[in-house]
Amino acid sequence: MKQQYLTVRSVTEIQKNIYKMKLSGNCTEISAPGQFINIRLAGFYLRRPISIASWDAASLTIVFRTVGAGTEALSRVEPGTSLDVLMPLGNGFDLTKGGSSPLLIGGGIGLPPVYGLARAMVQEGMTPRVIAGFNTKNDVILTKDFNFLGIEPVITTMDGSEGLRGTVTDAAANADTGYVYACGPEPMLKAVYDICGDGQFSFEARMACGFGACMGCSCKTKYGYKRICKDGPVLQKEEIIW
Amino acid sequence: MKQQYLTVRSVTEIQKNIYKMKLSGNCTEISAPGQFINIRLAGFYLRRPISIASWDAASLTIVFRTVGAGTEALSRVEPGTSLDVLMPLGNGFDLTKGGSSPLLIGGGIGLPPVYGLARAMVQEGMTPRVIAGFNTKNDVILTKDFNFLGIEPVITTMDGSEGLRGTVTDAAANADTGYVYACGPEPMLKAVYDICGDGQFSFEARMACGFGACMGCSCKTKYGYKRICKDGPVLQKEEIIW
Amino acid sequence: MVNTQVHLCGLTLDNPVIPASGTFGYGREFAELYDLDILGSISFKGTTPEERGGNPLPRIAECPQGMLNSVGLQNPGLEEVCTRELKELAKIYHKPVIANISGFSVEDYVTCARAMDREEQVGIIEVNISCPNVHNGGMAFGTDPASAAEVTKAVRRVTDKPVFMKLSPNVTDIAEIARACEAAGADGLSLINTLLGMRIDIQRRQPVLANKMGGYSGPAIFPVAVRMVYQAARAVRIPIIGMGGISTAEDVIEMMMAGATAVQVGAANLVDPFACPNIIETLPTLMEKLNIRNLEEIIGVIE
Amino acid sequence: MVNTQVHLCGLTLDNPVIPASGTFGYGREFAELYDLDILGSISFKGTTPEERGGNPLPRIAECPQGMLNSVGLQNPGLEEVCTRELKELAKIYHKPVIANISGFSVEDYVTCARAMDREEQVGIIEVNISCPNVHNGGMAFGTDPASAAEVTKAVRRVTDKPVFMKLSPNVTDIAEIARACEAAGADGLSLINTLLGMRIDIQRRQPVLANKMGGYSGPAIFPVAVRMVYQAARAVRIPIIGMGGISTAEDVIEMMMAGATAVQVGAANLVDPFACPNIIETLPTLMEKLNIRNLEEIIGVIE
Ligand SMILES: Cc1cc2nc3c(=O)[nH]c(=O)nc-3n(C[C@H](O)[C@H](O)[C@H](O)COP(=O)(O)OP(=O)(O)OC[C@H]3O[C@@H](n4cnc5c(N)ncnc54)[C@H](O)[C@@H]3O)c2cc1C
Ligand SMILES: Cc1cc2nc3c(=O)[nH]c(=O)nc-3n(C[C@H](O)[C@H](O)[C@H](O)COP(=O)(O)OP(=O)(O)OC[C@H]3O[C@@H](n4cnc5c(N)ncnc54)[C@H](O)[C@@H]3O)c2cc1C
Ligand SMILES: Cc1cc2nc3c(=O)[nH]c(=O)nc-3n(C[C@H](O)[C@H](O)[C@H](O)COP(=O)(O)O)c2cc1C
Ligand SMILES: Cc1cc2nc3c(=O)[nH]c(=O)nc-3n(C[C@H](O)[C@H](O)[C@H](O)COP(=O)(O)O)c2cc1C
Ligand code: FES
Ligand code: FES
Repeated sequence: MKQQYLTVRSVTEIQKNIYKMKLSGNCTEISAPGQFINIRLAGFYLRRPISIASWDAASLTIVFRTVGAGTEALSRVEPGTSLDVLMPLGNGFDLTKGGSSPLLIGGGIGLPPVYGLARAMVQEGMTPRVIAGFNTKNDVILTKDFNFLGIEPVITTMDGSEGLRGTVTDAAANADTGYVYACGPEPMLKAVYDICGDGQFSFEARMACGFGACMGCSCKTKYGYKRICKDGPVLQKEEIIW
Repeated sequence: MKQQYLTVRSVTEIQKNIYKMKLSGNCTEISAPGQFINIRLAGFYLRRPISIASWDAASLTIVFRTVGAGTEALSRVEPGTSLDVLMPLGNGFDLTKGGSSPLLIGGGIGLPPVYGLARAMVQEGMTPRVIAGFNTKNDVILTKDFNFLGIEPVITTMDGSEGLRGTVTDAAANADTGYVYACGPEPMLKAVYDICGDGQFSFEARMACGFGACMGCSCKTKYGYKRICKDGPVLQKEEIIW
Repeated sequence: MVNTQVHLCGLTLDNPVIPASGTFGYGREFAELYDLDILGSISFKGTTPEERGGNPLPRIAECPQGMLNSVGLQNPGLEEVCTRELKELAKIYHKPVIANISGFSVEDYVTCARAMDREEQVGIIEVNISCPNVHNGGMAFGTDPASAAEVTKAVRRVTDKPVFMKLSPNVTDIAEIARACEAAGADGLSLINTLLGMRIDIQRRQPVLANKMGGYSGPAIFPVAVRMVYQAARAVRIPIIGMGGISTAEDVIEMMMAGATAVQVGAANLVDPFACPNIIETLPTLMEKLNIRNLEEIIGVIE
Repeated sequence: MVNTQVHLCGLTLDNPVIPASGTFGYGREFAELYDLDILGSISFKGTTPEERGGNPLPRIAECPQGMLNSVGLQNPGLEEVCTRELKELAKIYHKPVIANISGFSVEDYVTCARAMDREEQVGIIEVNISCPNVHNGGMAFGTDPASAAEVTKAVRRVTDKPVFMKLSPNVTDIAEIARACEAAGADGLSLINTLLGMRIDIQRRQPVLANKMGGYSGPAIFPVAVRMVYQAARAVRIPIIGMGGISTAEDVIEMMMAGATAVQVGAANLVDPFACPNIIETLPTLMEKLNIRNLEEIIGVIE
């Protein structure tokens, strides 16, 4: 983990209240999809944790939804601005455990790290399958990005306004759910947990430090207490206690 | 008094740690030299009070010294920035009381409102005399501005590095001190008070509101309590209690 | 259409937003800026029996997201307040006001309460017990349940108007003080007053305030205020006017959810004279966003 | 050349800057970023006799210029701390450390103090008395002079190391608690712990923290901390470690002028992991600017 400055290159509203931000700077320490960065914003005491959606050696992309004053402010940052970030944080996904064609499930704003995971897998020659769940068609994001990787995500919406109607687990009913990678709201994670054989789950928690110092995000697992920020955000199915 | 936005047009360092800032916006409410504005700065809870050095209907100039984090931040504000200000504040000087050729005395960063006063007097056809006192030649400011008004200020420095050596009251010893307008550090004001017949004195105080609501700046005068921000900053000699 | 009305001991306020005592004078400076009648009420500057000049300058120190003041209850004294200030206030504000009274002995409070009882426009008497009791070693009335109760009882006896005891946050157990005031007959509570704080000018090696210590107010104290309002609300059945660091409509909602029936806005008026009108204007939109129809329905919803 | 050394009960610290308990773990995360040996000392995470999982999530809430935490003293328990954590700490830090201990009964404190007394690297035992006393209705030890004194005496009896009592700011009279600890044999005081606060999620109509209330730390509490350190320093003769909202070298100077011999930096480490090294690096320049030759000369200069 380092404290460093990233320069904002672009900010695009890709859906109502959802923004894609490209940042440049040294990204060579990022070691796995699912890791995140913790961003300092003027006027806010705590940093804001946001997942890395994709990256290369000199840049990274984040995708975030404006839910409060911090993400609002982030969406209004001008290109050219330097952002103080701590990165990379967290363990990220382990690509090696799910075979060559694992199932990836993302829900809502949990999709960006799933995209990063799919991208890394494709780079490794794997052929991930993707289910992407949303509330309604106005929430659907990153479809083209997946297509660009050669992946046709199965899209589900709760109201059926795009793709299949229903939840991601509805969509997974006929799929091979032997090993699943999942990121999304906690009820979704729980539902996926219940139907899959094995897998990895990315969690969120309110954080102070984001790098393991304060125990602000610590939760109980079958293998002892784990800090979501440092020992997670990705937990293995076998260790999770709901 | 209004809350309004002024646009920063330029910021120039006119002496080490002393800045002249030009701002544009509606300045039609300013009614007297010696009034001030109260500036909101991002990251600071209280506004910063700064005297109006000169003004016209659509712009004004302030001159300030960087003494702490607030004035530091002000000196780094980029041209084009909008500043949230309360203005105009305070009573300002009364030009009508000192005859046609009164003595104006300014000390250090107290000189800018004295310049504004001189300018207003010249506009009224008066011929003010000016004594400007500083610690050393590297503090001397606004000489050219006075010259531009047709005034040759008598400059004094404590170390004699420019103009006369000594205090403003040393310089005033042979002058007509029947009526004096003064602005500067409190010890200077007191010294001027002691040698002059009558006059007006501009004071400073730590302020919260700057517009008379909190009693944060209230001091005792011979005519009852006065708020430096609203009933001042200019007090008449006769009412001052040291 | 949402309803921002709240009820406070028989008074109906159009909205819960009240400028806090000491940060609004007698409204004059603000009346030049906006129509005061939009306000739920006004708590005017603390009155003492005699005129007070207050503490020496400097009286103001800046803090992170807040300020210290050591104004020291400067006010023109009871008579002048009643004969002049309240007459002027009646011209610019046309609803019941809150008379904030202070004192350094029980008699001081009684004197002020008696006079305020006769003032028609006064709807509530708010008794600031953060003041030092000169008959009790200078310990503030509000830091001792027995003293707080004594003042409450004495004031309660001399007025028919609702009596709100304004509590000091500088205590170990706010619930205990709240209960003592309720038991002694208070009709409501106002809290919090300022937190005791201090700043030092490291260049001059002296406290910034001539008085050394002062009262801390502004957004920085908001989490403490929310906690204390919550604790007090759960300890008593009388209504609470919540304050401490409120500067947005969101803060108003949060304070009411913690248990406040109405709120006061203090320091925010000083750095942004339009703080109250802005809050009042934003409140309905925010209520719609949060699915609140009647503002009163959220009072104390937090268990 | 300026001298940043300070002396604390026989220990000489190279500088007064100490990461505060609970905000630095056992130093591991920070050792990846900088050489810990630049630090004056380290106060490690509060230890209880048994392992504690802490409170349910969420445990963190944001505040204006600060944060609430309700971590709830999560720690691996005394045995694991001594057999593992302190061994690891010794590898990355080579000066005396401060053992912060907590408990819910006097015996808990005694158990921890006994064990820490045997740890060679422990230079000071810091006794966190902000914890609820389960044998006294859950009232925090630190809010009652008699309980504070009782813990002090009990701990004092079982160790030869300097004992610093870490005081809670949630009290009416900090000087009274400070005096009680001194009289009971404390070698020094640490203050302040966090201010009790609360935030509400107005969308969900629930407290942000699962535990409802939490401890407020960060710059927002600095003026309260300065005030309390000042009051405590004037009430006792034993040295004080001052903390609460410190994040710059200026804050260190201000806290020392108020009466602190050394300082701790808490929340600042969390939002800026380089907070301590930055302060330590800036301190000499600032001292020169302020004409301070020996840092110790400013301790408590404010009258
Ligand atoms: C590891 C991790 C990765 C994340 N990745 C993304 C992402 O890629 N895209 C995205 O849109 N969001 C992501 N989030 C959630 C994001 O951090 C929050 O939406 C954001 O912090 C909200 O800040 P705010 O100021 O807008 O909201 P506010 O509610 O005003 O924030 C108040 C406080 O609560 C915290 N908070 C609020 N919601 C959350 C949350 N869901 N999780 C953690 N802290 C929260 C904030 O950080 C802040 O401290 C991630 C969270 C975590 C923990
Ligand atoms: C009516 C009036 C007119 C002024 N006009 C000018 C001017 O034209 N040019 C100029 O350079 N300065 C002027 N000052 C002083 C100026 O306000 C302060 O230098 C400035 O507020 C310092 O802010 P800071 O953040 O840099 O310093 P800090 O010391 O960090 O400020 C901390 C707090 O103290 C207050 N403060 C510090 N010094 C003073 C002071 N001397 N007077 C009032 N408050 C102070 C600040 O406003 C702030 O609230 C004037 C002050 C007043 C009251
Ligand atoms: C300058 C100033 C003067 C105050 N004077 C009084 C007063 O006379 N009586 C009183 O009860 N409270 C007084 N207070 C306290 C406020 O009414 C309020 O309780 C406190 O400031 C907390 O609210 P805030 O954070 O919104 O300012 C004063 C506060 C300030 C800042
Ligand atoms: C996340 C967190 C955990 C803490 N844990 C402890 C602890 O275990 N023991 C203790 O005495 N104080 C603990 N504290 C209090 C700090 O040591 C310190 O007293 C307080 O935070 C004030 O300082 P600050 O404002 O610099 O953070 C904790 C504080 C935080 C923020
Ligand atoms: S947020 Fe501090 S340990 Fe995870
Ligand atoms: S600063 Fe508020 S009355 Fe003058």
